[in-house]
Amino acid sequence: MSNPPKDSSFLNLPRDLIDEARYLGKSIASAVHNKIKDLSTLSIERASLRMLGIRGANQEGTPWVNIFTEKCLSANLIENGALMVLAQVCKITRKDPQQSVEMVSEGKINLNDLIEVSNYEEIKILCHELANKAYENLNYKKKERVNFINTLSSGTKPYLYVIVATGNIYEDVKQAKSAALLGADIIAVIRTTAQSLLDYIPHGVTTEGFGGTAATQENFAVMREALDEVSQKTGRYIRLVNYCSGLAMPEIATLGLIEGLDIMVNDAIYGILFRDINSLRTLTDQEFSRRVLSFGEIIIVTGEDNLIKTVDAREMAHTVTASQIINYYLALKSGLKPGLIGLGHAFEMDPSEDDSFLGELAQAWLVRDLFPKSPIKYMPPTRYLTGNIFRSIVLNAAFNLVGVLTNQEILLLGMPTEALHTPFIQDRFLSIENALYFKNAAHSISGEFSLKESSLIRKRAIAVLNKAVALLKIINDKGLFNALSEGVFASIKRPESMGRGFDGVFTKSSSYYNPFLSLLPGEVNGESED
Amino acid sequence: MSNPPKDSSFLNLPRDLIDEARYLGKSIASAVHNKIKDLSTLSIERASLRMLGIRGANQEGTPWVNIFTEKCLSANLIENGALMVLAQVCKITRKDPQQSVEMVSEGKINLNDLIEVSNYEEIKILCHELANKAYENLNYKKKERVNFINTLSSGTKPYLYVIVATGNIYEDVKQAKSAALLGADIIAVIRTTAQSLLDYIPHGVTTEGFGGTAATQENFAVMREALDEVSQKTGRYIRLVNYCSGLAMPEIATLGLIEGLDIMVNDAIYGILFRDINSLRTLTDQEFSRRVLSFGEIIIVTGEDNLIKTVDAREMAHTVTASQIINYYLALKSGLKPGLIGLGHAFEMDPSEDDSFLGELAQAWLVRDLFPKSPIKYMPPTRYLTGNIFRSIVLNAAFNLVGVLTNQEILLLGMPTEALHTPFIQDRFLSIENALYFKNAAHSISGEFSLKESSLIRKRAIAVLNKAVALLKIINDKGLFNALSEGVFASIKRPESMGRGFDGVFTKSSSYYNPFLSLLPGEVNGESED
Amino acid sequence: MLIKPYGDTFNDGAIQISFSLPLPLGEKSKKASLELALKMGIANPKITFTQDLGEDFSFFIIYGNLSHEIDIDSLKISEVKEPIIDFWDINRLIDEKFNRKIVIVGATIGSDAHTVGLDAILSAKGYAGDVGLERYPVFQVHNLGSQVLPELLLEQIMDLQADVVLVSQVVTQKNIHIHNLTQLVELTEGAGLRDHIILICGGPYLSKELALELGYDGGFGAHSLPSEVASFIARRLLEKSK
Amino acid sequence: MLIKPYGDTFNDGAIQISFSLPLPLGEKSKKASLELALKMGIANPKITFTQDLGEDFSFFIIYGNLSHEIDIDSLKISEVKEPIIDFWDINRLIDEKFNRKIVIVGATIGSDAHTVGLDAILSAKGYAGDVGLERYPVFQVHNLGSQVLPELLLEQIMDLQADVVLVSQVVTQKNIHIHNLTQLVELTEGAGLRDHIILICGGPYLSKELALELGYDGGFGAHSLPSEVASFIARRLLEKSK
Ligand code: B12
Ligand code: B12
Ligand SMILES: Cc1ncc(COP(=O)(O)O)c(C=O)c1O
Ligand SMILES: Cc1ncc(COP(=O)(O)O)c(C=O)c1O
Repeated sequence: MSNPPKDSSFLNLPRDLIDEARYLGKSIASAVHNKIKDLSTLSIERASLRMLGIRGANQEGTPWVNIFTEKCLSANLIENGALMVLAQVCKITRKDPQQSVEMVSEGKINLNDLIEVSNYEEIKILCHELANKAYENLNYKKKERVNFINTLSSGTKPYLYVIVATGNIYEDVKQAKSAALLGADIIAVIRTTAQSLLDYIPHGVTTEGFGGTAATQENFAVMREALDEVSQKTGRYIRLVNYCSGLAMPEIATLGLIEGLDIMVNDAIYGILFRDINSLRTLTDQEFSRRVLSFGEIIIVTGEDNLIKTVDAREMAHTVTASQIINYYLALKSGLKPGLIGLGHAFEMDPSEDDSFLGELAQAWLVRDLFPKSPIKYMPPTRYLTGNIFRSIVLNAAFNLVGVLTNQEILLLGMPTEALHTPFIQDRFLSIENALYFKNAAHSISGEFSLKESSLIRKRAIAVLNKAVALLKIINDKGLFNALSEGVFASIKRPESMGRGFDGVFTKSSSYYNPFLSLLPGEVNGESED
Repeated sequence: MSNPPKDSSFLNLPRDLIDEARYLGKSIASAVHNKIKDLSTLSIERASLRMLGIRGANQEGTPWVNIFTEKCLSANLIENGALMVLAQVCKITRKDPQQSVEMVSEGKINLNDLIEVSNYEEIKILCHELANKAYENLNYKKKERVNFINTLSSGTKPYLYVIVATGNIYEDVKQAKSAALLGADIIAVIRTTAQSLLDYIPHGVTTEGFGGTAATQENFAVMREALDEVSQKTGRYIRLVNYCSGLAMPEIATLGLIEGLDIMVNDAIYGILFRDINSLRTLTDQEFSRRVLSFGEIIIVTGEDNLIKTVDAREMAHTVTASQIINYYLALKSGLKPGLIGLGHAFEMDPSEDDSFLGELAQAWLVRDLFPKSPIKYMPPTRYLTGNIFRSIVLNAAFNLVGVLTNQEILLLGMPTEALHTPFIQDRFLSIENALYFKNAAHSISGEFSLKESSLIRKRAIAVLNKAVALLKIINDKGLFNALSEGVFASIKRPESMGRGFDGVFTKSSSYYNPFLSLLPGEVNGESED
Repeated sequence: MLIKPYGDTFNDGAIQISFSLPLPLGEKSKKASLELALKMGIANPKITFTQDLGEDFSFFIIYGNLSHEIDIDSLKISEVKEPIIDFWDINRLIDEKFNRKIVIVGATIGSDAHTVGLDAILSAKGYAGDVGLERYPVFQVHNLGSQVLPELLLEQIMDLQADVVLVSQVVTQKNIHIHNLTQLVELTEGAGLRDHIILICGGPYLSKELALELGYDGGFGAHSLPSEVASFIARRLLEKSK
Repeated sequence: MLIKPYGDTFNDGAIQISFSLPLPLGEKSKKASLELALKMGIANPKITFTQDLGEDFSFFIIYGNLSHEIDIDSLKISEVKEPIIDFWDINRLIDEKFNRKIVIVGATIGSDAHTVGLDAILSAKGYAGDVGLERYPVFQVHNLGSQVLPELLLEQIMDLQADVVLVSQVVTQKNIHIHNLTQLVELTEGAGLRDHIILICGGPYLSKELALELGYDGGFGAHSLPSEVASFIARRLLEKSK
């Protein structure tokens, strides 16, 4: 999806400053990796089960994978890895994994009876076989999907990204198809509030969400089918997005892979800061999640826009840059190639400030120049929008132009009614029309200018990068975990041993085995640098 | 009002091309001047009477100045100049000019009895005295006005120009004051349809116009007073605009001078092309009008936007440039300094065309670079606007940004309801808000960039200028009058001896005398060039 | 079936309105704006934006849920659009019937100087890829241009022995178009001509309904195509000559 | 005096509306949109823009002249805004009366994670230049942050012996806020606490009217200031202790 941008060094940033930022990012990411490499989490175990194709839930809606892993936990078997337990059950019952999981979950088999994994090497081989078969299956499905995509046009950049968030998957489908027909390239289904706090994936097709629609495997499938249909109608492949975040992050990644999602909002730090999820948990989960997404060639987009939603966006712009660097090197560590790492940022400075438009240009070019091989996801103004829908359209126009001028790859379109409600069907039309105007009418604009050496935009970008490097230094010195516990981002303090989901983190025993850890892509080297 | 723009040669246009355009403009203007220098018109004579302060109308609303000049015409006295006739009447009646004009008009004195001007030299002296006194009066009032203006802030560039056009001067006043309070710098009162075809100035305060409000001396005064009041309230001097065009062009210029207008829409060719006014009539009238405006230090703004309202704006962009050159050199010939010559142009390319935004940028920079000492009046998109008010706001935002980026001095603000009706009170608010955003948030943007040598924008600007020069060559070869009769502009053919108001043109006799012709400022030299 | 506006849930009635009031911004004008919304049948009206416009005016944007609904099955669609007759058929049919050119006179009347719309219909170039009436061999078109006074147009109708008269009106402020259009009908009636000509008006703010009301044979609004006008003329001519 | 919306002439009734219909764009939906406008009391409704949205939806912009009018003299303005009590007066008055700190507990409840509005009221920094409740020496503020379940909040109210409870609700889709706010009232009533605390809610889509209806003592909508909230609290505390 990402080609190198037309002009990859518009700002002419000091080379040594960039190098320092990169060096620090790499160092921070390595330290994180070293700290988490011996950890796993309940959600990673559940995700691994889902990789095998396990699905469904009991009468109360509790997913089988949750019940199964809880039972592994109670039986003190979890540190071997849920797949090893399952393989042994399969062997005993001679049933397939789905049936085996259900049997355990329903108490037909008591894991306490297993005590420990016996016939270790044999079970390991069985385990590997199960995983390998699943992997091949998924690989085949992925290739099928790529073939399907290749029968269609891929749209032109910047891709227009709109959200649907009615709470009802069937209304979402109508709104998504309408948007696609009107010119949207990417549809994101927004999740119902606080799904990220659920330590499981809800089950089934859902029609009642608040501020969004539940992310379930079944809802993914409904939307995917609808978008495939409309893709075929328009001849343009319409990409599907959901959130890979929260306590169930690795499972969502897996479901995204299984159900053919194209892009996932996935940030290494967001859950820690904004959902008070334990830092060990999130950083362990994100590595596994990203390896899954890498396998699926699913683009991630990070969430740095959130860092400037509650503080002054001009003053704190450098935190966006620092976080992008960290996200980027963590992603490389997790096997994502630069072209799959979408860096997020936003147009959120106070629009009433003198030269704020220049500040936005500086920020947009900065991220463009720092990550020349990666897609950039540009978020529209939200916090300074009001119920004056006409003014919102003006600010969105300014945003669209900056997006086109600075070669951002993905424009998340701002809505006239941002300050009022999740989008109505006509709001998306108006936003697409707004963006399409600039996309066409200013089509070649990014190649027209050079920046004067003395320009305010350049000065501003360098100042931001300088502050970002200073922050990265602090983080590198302390280590990311300590830095988070001291509140380096958004002044929010997140101690390593507090926060949601900490009890789901465990240290892998020496007999832990999860074949996906070797099947899934690993760290990306070399290619990352330019 | 006009300071040199920050960067006067953004496009780096070929010097020889600019020089050629200037040379041709000068040559065309000289030829026009030579052709009309022995002509006068009924409207110039009426304007001269109005310069003396003559006002009022008979019961039917026919202005005294019209009746008087018609009587001069019937009595074959007009070629001496109406002021000479009036001076003689004054001498005979020992009444002041106003009373004398009324007496003649009411038939109390029969001009046929005069047969010819007797005591020529004595009358000439009297005539000069009358004019001189009037001139001194006007000069004094002008200085008073300048003093008043100097007590206030003058606003910042680009000036925001909005129209009022309710048809009712009292509604216009409300709308104008509201706009001024909300941030408008300049208020233009749009005229009722086809006032330009009236060979007189309507009389009195009026409340019923169609698509605009009658331009009358009394309406001018009502609006001026209202704007002075609101200027004092905001501390920002609010400028007043009306149209100096049509068959009564010279009289409107005079009324603008008397009533303290700041800017007048005044184009040397518009009336010929779009109102089928005779070319000799208009070109003679414009010279006198501009000398009056020059005396009043009233800025003119030309109407080249009209040239691209009915034809393809991309294809015919060079006609705008050519016409600007002609208007500019004719204006210099009429005593206007570069700082008083506002060149008009517009954002009117088909917005659905690829890179049309670049085309607009090219055009806006071209006019900016060609006339570095002059204000530029930039007209917003109109013809491609539809009843989709939300989209109109987007296009107006694009226009506002181009205006700020290219250092246009005067932005005539586009209205969301352009395709529907003359502006409602809230439309102006929304447009001002739109423009103010870009004016503040992109305040320093014009100094940030340079254009790449290979840029499409530069290529386009040079191509337009080349075509304009080619057109100017043709016009220079043929002479403007012949060129107009052959339809060089907008394919409209206007033969020299046809069109409205031709019968109001006459050759001045050797005994013609009009003291204002020596009192008013004459050709501007030297200073015009850079 | 009963339907309402839709925002994101079937029949939620979601609607947006905006207007100004001749009142300064304050509790009173806010209340007045909500009362108006309620009178319009908007349930739960919410003022999402207010702006004092100065000079005792204020502006409001309101969202709410419309309670009115429409039974779409009961809607009578005035009629099916008259189908377009093909260019060649028009020429053939008219030629067969009349064996002469049909004289068409067009003008924008009164003080109106907007010619683009009329030209779009008349000039050979046409509009939106559709050729204009001048291209039809059976039509002899006289485009009199802009700002033609109705009296003058009447003279031309008589002099040119027009079969069809096309007038354009774009400026509508204070209903000037109604005034001009009515005057023309009265003049043609006064001259005993009305029944001998096909009288058609057009313009962005005109509609067929209004045209008929004013005594015209037809009326064409925004985005009309020359071929629609040509078909209408052909159909009428043939009907009339029956 | 009777007034109507104003566009450019007194009482012209000029109004703009827009909405979508669950119908494909066509004669039927156009007609339906006009019928709705007429039902709303809009005379001369003119469709100025239509757009097919696909999937059997269409969008309309309509202008027209509202026939409804409002007698502004008959409007009852709910009441004059309670005047702001000065920062020092609040501290003095409360200190004199209670001679202890007033315990204030704040949270955004349910799954709502929007804290900016609550923080604007509570945090020392405040909002729009107006200091927050934490700055008042007589208030002891406990900001519990976001996503606090009503049950949990109840526990905290009891543990901290709160005098005043401030809850924020920003997400309103499918009326989740009504649900959450009602639940909290019921819980405090159930625990016999309701009469001992001052219960206040706030958020951009809340209003005083709605708050009272749901059983709250007060409600604060968009653009509320901490000083307004502080004054309200002081006034209520003093009234209650009488
Ligand atoms: C271009 C234009 C001008 C040009 C006109 C050039 C020319 N030679 O025509 C100029 C700059 C001269 C001009 C001037 C004025 N204009 Co003007 N102008 C416009 C503009 C931008 C576009 C109109 C246009 O060309 N549309 C394109 C054509 C193809 O569309 P159309 O006219 O709708 O025609 C189609 C149909 O309606 C139909 N049709 C039209 N006529 C006929 C006739 C027949 C017989 C048939 C069958 C069909 C038919 O078929 C056509 C093809 O589909 C509009 C705003 C807008 N965006 O619409 C304002 C607008 C029409 N103008 C307006 C005004 C007020 C004026 C002025 C009166 C302002 C002033 N006081 O100075 C002046 C004076 C002109 C005068 N004396 O009449 C107002 C009218 C408001 C109202 N409803 O009353 C508008 C809406 C702008 C505004 N918001 O204020 N204008
Ligand atoms: C910033 C923001 C966020 C941030 C929040 C960060 C944070 N820590 O608060 C982030 C990015 C996390 C976020 C997330 C979401 N958001 Co949000 N968000 C916004 C945004 C852009 C600004 C809100 C804001 O900060 N306003 C500034 C404050 C100062 O204003 P305020 O809240 O109105 O507060 C004032 C008054 O209301 C009052 N007040 C408020 N609370 C209280 C309490 C008391 C006691 C009192 C007295 C007064 C009071 O006083 C304050 C000062 O005057 C709005 C859109 C907008 N422009 O309004 C959307 C918006 C509120 N979000 C929305 C949604 C749907 C979400 C999500 C649910 C989307 C999703 N499914 O992922 C998520 C999930 C969050 C969750 N679980 O609740 C919707 C809500 C739609 C609705 N009406 O239901 C909005 C309107 C955007 C939209 N159009 O879709 N969001
Ligand atoms: C990076 C990121 N992750 C996830 C989410 C979704 O929020 P939640 O975690 O409450 O589902 C968001 C919301 O915008 C986000 O920006
Ligand atoms: C240059 C110019 N003069 C005059 C006018 C006014 O039109 P009229 O001549 O009909 O008054 C316009 C209208 O836009 C104009 O552009």
